[in-house]
Amino acid sequence: MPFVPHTEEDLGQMLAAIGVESVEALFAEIPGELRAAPLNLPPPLNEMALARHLGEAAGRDAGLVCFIGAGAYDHYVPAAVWEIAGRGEFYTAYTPYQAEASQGTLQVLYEFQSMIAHLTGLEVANASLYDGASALGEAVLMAVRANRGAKAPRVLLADTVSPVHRRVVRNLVEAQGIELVTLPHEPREGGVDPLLLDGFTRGSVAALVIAQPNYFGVLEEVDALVDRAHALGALVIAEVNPISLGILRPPGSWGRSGADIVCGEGQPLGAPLSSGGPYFGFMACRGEHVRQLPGRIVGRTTDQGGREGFVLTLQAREQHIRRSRATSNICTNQGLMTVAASVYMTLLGPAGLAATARACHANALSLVERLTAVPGVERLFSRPFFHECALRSPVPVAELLPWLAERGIGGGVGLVGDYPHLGESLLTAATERRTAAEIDLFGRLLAERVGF
Amino acid sequence: MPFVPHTEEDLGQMLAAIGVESVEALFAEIPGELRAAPLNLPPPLNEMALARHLGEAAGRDAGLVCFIGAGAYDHYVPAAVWEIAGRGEFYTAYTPYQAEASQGTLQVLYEFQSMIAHLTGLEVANASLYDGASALGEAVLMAVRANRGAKAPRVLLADTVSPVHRRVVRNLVEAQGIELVTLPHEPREGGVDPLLLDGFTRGSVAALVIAQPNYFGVLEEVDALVDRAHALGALVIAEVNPISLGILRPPGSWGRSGADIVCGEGQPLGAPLSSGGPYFGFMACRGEHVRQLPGRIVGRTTDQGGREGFVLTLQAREQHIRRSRATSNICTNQGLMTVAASVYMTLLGPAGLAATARACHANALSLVERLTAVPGVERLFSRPFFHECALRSPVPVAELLPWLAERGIGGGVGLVGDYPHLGESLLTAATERRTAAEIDLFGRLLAERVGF
Amino acid sequence: MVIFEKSSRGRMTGSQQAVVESGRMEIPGRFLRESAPLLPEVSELEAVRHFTRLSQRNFSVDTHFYPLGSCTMKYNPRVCHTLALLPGFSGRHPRAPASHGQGVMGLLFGLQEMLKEITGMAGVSLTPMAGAQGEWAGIAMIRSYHRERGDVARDEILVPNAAHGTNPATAAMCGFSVREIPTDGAGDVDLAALSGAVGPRTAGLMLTNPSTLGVFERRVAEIARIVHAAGGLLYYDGANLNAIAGRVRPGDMGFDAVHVNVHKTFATPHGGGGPGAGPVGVGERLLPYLPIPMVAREEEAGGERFRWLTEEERPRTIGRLSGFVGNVGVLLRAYGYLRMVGATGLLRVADYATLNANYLMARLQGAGFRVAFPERRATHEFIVSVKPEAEAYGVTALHFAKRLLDHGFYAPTIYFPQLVPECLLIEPTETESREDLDRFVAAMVAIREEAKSEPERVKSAPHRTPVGRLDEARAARQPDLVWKGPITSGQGGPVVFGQGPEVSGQGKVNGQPS
Amino acid sequence: MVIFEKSSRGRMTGSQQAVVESGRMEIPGRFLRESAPLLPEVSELEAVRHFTRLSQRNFSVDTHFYPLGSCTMKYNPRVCHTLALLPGFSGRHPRAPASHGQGVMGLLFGLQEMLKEITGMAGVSLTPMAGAQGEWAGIAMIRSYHRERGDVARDEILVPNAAHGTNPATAAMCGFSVREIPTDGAGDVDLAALSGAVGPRTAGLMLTNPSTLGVFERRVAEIARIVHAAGGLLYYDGANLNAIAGRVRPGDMGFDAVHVNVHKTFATPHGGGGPGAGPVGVGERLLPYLPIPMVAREEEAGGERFRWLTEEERPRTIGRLSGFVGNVGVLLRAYGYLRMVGATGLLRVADYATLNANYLMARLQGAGFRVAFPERRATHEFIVSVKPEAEAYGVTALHFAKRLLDHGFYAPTIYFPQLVPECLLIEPTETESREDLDRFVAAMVAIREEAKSEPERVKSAPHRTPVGRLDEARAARQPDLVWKGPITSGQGGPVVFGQGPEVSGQGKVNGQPS
Ligand SMILES: Cc1ncc(COP(=O)(O)O)c(C=O)c1O
Ligand SMILES: Cc1ncc(COP(=O)(O)O)c(C=O)c1O
Repeated sequence: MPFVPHTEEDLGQMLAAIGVESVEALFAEIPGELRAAPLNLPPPLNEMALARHLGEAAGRDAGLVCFIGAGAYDHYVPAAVWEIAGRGEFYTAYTPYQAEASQGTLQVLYEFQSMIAHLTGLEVANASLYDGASALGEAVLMAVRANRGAKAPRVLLADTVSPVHRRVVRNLVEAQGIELVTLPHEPREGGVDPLLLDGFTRGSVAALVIAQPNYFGVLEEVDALVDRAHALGALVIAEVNPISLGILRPPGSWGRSGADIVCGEGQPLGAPLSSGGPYFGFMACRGEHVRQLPGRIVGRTTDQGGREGFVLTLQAREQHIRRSRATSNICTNQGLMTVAASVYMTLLGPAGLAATARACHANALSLVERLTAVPGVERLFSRPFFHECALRSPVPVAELLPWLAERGIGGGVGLVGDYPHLGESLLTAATERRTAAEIDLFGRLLAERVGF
Repeated sequence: MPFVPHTEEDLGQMLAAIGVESVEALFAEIPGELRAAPLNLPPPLNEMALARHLGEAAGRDAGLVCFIGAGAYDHYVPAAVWEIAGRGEFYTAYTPYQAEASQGTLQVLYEFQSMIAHLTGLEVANASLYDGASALGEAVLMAVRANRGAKAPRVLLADTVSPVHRRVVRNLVEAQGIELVTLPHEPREGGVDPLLLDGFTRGSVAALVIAQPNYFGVLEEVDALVDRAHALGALVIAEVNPISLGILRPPGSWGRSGADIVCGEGQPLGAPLSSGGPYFGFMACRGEHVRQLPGRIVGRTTDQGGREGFVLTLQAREQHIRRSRATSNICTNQGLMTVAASVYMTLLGPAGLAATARACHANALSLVERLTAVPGVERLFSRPFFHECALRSPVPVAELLPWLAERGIGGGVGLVGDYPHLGESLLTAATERRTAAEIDLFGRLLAERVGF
Repeated sequence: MVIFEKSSRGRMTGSQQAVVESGRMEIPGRFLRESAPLLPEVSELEAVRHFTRLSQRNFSVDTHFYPLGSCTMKYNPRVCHTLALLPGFSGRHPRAPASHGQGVMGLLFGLQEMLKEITGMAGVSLTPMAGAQGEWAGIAMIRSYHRERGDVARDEILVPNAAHGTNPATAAMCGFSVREIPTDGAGDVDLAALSGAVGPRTAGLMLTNPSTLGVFERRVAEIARIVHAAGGLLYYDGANLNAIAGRVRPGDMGFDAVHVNVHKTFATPHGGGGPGAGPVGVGERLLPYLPIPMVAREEEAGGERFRWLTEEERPRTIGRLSGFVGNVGVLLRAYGYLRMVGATGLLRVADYATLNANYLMARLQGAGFRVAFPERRATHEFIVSVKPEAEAYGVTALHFAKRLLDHGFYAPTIYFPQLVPECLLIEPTETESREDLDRFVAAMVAIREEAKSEPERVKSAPHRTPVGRLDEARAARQPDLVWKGPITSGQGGPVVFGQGPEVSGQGKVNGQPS
Repeated sequence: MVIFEKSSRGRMTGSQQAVVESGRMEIPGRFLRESAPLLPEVSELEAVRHFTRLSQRNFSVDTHFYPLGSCTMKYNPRVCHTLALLPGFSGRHPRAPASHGQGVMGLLFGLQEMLKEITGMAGVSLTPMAGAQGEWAGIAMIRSYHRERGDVARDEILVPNAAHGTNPATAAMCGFSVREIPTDGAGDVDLAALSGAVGPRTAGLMLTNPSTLGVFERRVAEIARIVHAAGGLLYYDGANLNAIAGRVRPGDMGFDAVHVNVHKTFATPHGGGGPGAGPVGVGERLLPYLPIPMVAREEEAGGERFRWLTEEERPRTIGRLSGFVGNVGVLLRAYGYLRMVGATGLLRVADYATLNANYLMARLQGAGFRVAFPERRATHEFIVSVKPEAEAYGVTALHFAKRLLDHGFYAPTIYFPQLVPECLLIEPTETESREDLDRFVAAMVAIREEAKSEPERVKSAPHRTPVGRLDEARAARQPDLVWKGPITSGQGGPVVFGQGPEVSGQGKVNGQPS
């Protein structure tokens, strides 16, 4: 039997020490009628057979050149990232409850918080949430808690925020009586018109949620949105793509006073795509709101000898102390992914992050240029975009995408399901990994399919 | 520029500290006429581009089911082996000259030596040589040094030892005036007839070299060979496959007094096939010969406080001390591969090694049964074999092998080049990784090719 | 020294700089940042060295015995890590078409089926990203269930007072109020109190069994009857499933919903605090409400075909909990583990986890320690109370915990559950050897000896860790959560790292020598 | 505690047990072993934990500054490791057909070409498995050359007395006798002595340039003329190529054969003592003798095709040195490194390696240390002699080296080259930052201070390593090379591991804090 070290001799000696005849006797307290019949599981495999089995499965899924985005992006992950994050000392440690025996994890988390804060331009950050979507849900809950001036728990949600994220938010916050109001985008521009906010009265809105770049890849007029939201007494929650912050203005400096809470999907920072996870959510906020932050927070302190050290702190917010009055029920978060993200951000540095962001943008421009050269393919929106773009498709996207996949191209996602008024349209993205040859192949295939 | 940390400011400050104007000035002692023109190397790639480039190359070589042996075998390597051996602390350390700062490497090497000694049944072992072939060369040199009773530096080499190994031995020892005499195999049995040794007079032979299993996969009559060689006053050098020692009798107990020097190719113990390297050679010997052993040796000792610790020892044999009178010129050996091998042997343990050996043997039996079911295909030799077998081929092997490769089967190697008298024949092997389905596919393809 | 202090303006890892081939840029200046973010600027060597050395400042399962109660710190098979990172898995975009997802979906389907069998439930969704999100999904389903039946008055969730903090926190996040149920002297739920508490406001009960007190709740069937009779449903917190997997199934105990922590029972790593995964299973009644996505299998001409179930197909689902599918990479690791152990292996997991706990309890008891429930069998964990030692020598559970670090052991969970004073909740897991358990006993005895002879040494522990006892109060009072510059106090020298067990005055300490 | 002491009869890692499906066995009993070999019997967790903890007992480039002269302990890019282990590379059998080797052969061909360009040679063979085997190949080629010309009296190889031990050892293994050439006071080869030594017995000269004295042999062209005039050939030991790669080529200096240590100059790892690789390059005269296999490229209809050159095609080759091809996996790492740095990058390697060495030398000199050749420029390494300190305080090079370990630095090479008394050969490499060099200077100064005030503390160093000074004499006198049972001395407690720099009495030590 794998993984159990006991020899027959161990077993005998241990049973004797306990004073029972058999292992069975240790389960004597379990009522007999609860005992299960032998489980019907597939026969066990040794490691070699498992490797073959999973290797075959992985082989079936390989081979797409990825132009798909919609919230997860195919970035290059430097080899050192997972060589380090996969080290047993990080990989097999628990949440760092015993600080003195967990300085490695704790210091990385502190450094992670610092990087996230610096990247977003906010004052404090937590040590991760599950993923970008659930982080947005937590941000909405937090904003409602934090905004004591608001008369109602009403939150405005731009419809340019990822449709899936909006659904997750709704699922997570609905039970707490929060009202979510959707703000539509301006149909030609693909962003939310800041003037829409003038329709609300001061104090009637707890928070506004916007995304930059938004789901369409488009850049929103964040300055005006922030200023108008603040004028209403609303807090601003910004959902951002961390790679874009290599070149885009950080939410902390949007408008006159900046966004109040920033969150996002951390996947682009070193997490493999992995069919959707594990990724991580990050969250930063103004210092004044720190006691409303959900999740773990690490602080720097000193030991008895005055040496620098790190501890979990402000735990009074958390479920294991505050129980039903905690800021969130989150316990296990996505620790290891933040180790990877910290190594990733360190390896890239500010110049590398900017170069990656610029390469994504440049490749996306080439991609859009190439695809819109195909007759009938055109941009849906006029606003500038970062590394993803919504295009009108002359053929049904639900047929186009499998067709492209058969030819090795992951073309993107369709928009019509979530935005019926947009008709047949394709959301497609390019990262720094995409080459001119790949972009050209995509273009040629699209032309072939469209009939040119 | 990758990997150089200096900023412009560092550069300026450092030049100032040295008191020169430019880096160029640091090279002032190099005569101008020796300066090279700018090198013509391919343009640099960043890590992402390198990964793509090498990924494509690796992809071109993948996809053969491996029935090839001939000295390197396709064993399963448990995931933990390279997860551990690849840890930076092992991977990026130097030869452990500063013992106190290298206890990790040193202790593993001591454990490795112990495992090799226990596996071979000899008393001492070194910490690795380059590979199996060069280890055999070193063994021959060592035997000649160690056998002071022999009247001439004559060494008998069974022709069932790998032809490549024999060539390497010849290349390595020829300059030292050693005479190599080849002993032919018995044509129907595929092994060396011990009676052949009766043709030599006592004292006329310094050493006998035999392999178990031999190049044909066949088991030699090692007991009789050892006893007769010892009767001649010759030392016995045994080249062995370490996996086979999971079930085969160890050289230390061959005949009445056992082999004197044992060496072999360590690849099967956790080294990936990797087109031929890095592998490692192992070597063990009787305790009396330890001062003739080439290569690094680690010993256990104590520190000032009586704590156990490990050091490089008996260094007076080595080039950095003894210079031109050293037992070998070897310096850098194959350290990391022995870390992998130690983890491999530890994970398998005696039971696992035996199971692997038995599975190889059983699969080889199935393979031979399946292939010899094809008309015209038959075993060349009658002696029992371990996991590799020589078969007569009804079609030219030089055409058969590429044909099989096109269909995803690496069928083995031909023998005719090295043993012309054997005619069209195929040396084919099976490890524990081969499945019934793969063996059957090989059989079906062979039948198809042969015309059934 | 944090990475920012090793940073130097303009230093960088050149091999990681993307090349902007076309050089095109069409983002108007007003969207662009004016100054670079304050990220570290170091060389690749400095980065690798910094984080490698940080890793050495951790205790972990791969380096230390880690008997952290309620956390199941067992061995995490390395092969599951390497396989989950195979390019075919790690490179697959979550929204890649089904044609390029049959491999991973087939495995996830297999995991759903295995978890159904193990939990005795009618359906499983893998999407929750940790135990607490699994709880959330379970309680949300219970909420939907009552709602759809028009049973809107049910606004209370019952939780035993020994429960983990996530239980009440989850109930509250789902909009329920929480009512605590006391525990009786033997560690079981107080049935009388439970009977008194249930009623028309009862939406459900959350229960961990074996409980966090390290005992099996013997009258769980009775509890289920009481709650069900009152119209409530039962939620099973699967954090302790390791003790009984294969022997007892939550479904057979009467639970309507359950989560499992794959990062406990199914040997996926904790990663210093995640990622984990908390698949949920439900009985027939809650089946329509399971969160999506889930994998469906269809028979096809050429064989089988897998696909994601969508919201449209499952209109009564509580919906999505994450941006995509959940922690797929973690689930693949759990799949791998389950395939390696199989049904008989799983039984042995529970057997030996229980054996180890009972052995360790017996040995500690034999050595004179007070265990919380001496008349009960330990499950896979048990509680020692050092109240006697605290009273006699002033050496508390915290002090024992910190001093254990000096002996090369991670500390057990302390002060949880809160019902037992000065408690250590000890869970050895099945992957530890008898020798290590014996060493742990020796360390506990040695610490108690020291508590008598040299209590200050114990109280000021740890002494052999990279840093000494940290000032948590200062951390909370003057939060320093983000690096802004060098720490002010100049007294501290460079940090000593990665020390092992100490050689104590009298002789040997049986720590974890290599 | 060695792994055997953690072993227990019958314990095993079940997931690694092969399944013998057919159960067939046809080996007669007399060939089978009677008892199982004494290998460790531990669980997978114990194995992982044991070796993980052992790893933490090492200093390494990834954890420490490692200024080991003559060894070029630079950063080893992690990506080269992960790429060399790609299944397509790692799974390829060396005797797989050429159809399944175009990928790797193409890369090896590319490496051959790059090394030709870097060394200025006419041909390169990649097959030698380390520097010493490269030397062997070079000297064997020189031997074949003279032999084929009938020049059989040439039985002497000249070697400067500062040479690395492998040089004379190699010459002897090739059947030559070795004649040492003295070094002059400035660190250059004594030309008069050389002129006196060359003659009809001279087969060749082996030279390292920059030499192991840390200086560039300025009159190398003159040396080449002298040796060539006498009918000898010149061998270049490329261990120090890092200092001049891209600036000066051995071929242009007049060498006929050269090896490079890819595990030095081209950033492949040392692995605790290998595997490395020592490709050899030669000028036109020695071209026919290069060891095989080598990769050839052929133009084909559809593009290019690669194949191994065989003995038949190269009848004058010195033949094969290994069972297959040499250390291909190491060569792939070197290829990767070279492709990342390119020509300009390689120039910068030499530039900054030299800058770092000269800076460190200047700073140490400024701090009052004696350098061996103060009037010369350092190359990528330089020598400090602590003879003054040894005379004044009895603190030797060995003591400095051991005490540096306490400060978190691996020690420089000591007592080599043997010409300089109490020497430390210091090679910082280009991948270390100025800050680390400064810290090293501070440590050296601190040790000298301590040598004055507390010499015993320095002489008994190290104090902060996993073990204290080890008894090497005992190890050699009573060799214990193979585990047979527990070590006898019972005094030692468990070993303390992985400690970092010490906080010294007066205040800070600038070690390598994380
Ligand atoms: C009893 C119990 N319930 C629930 C949880 C929460 O699980 P998770 O941390 O995966 O969210 C834990 C985790 O420690 C636990 O021990
Ligand atoms: C100057 C010099 N020559 C030769 C060698 C031998 O190289 P290798 O260890 O790769 O065999 C070394 C290695 O230390 C060296 O420093």
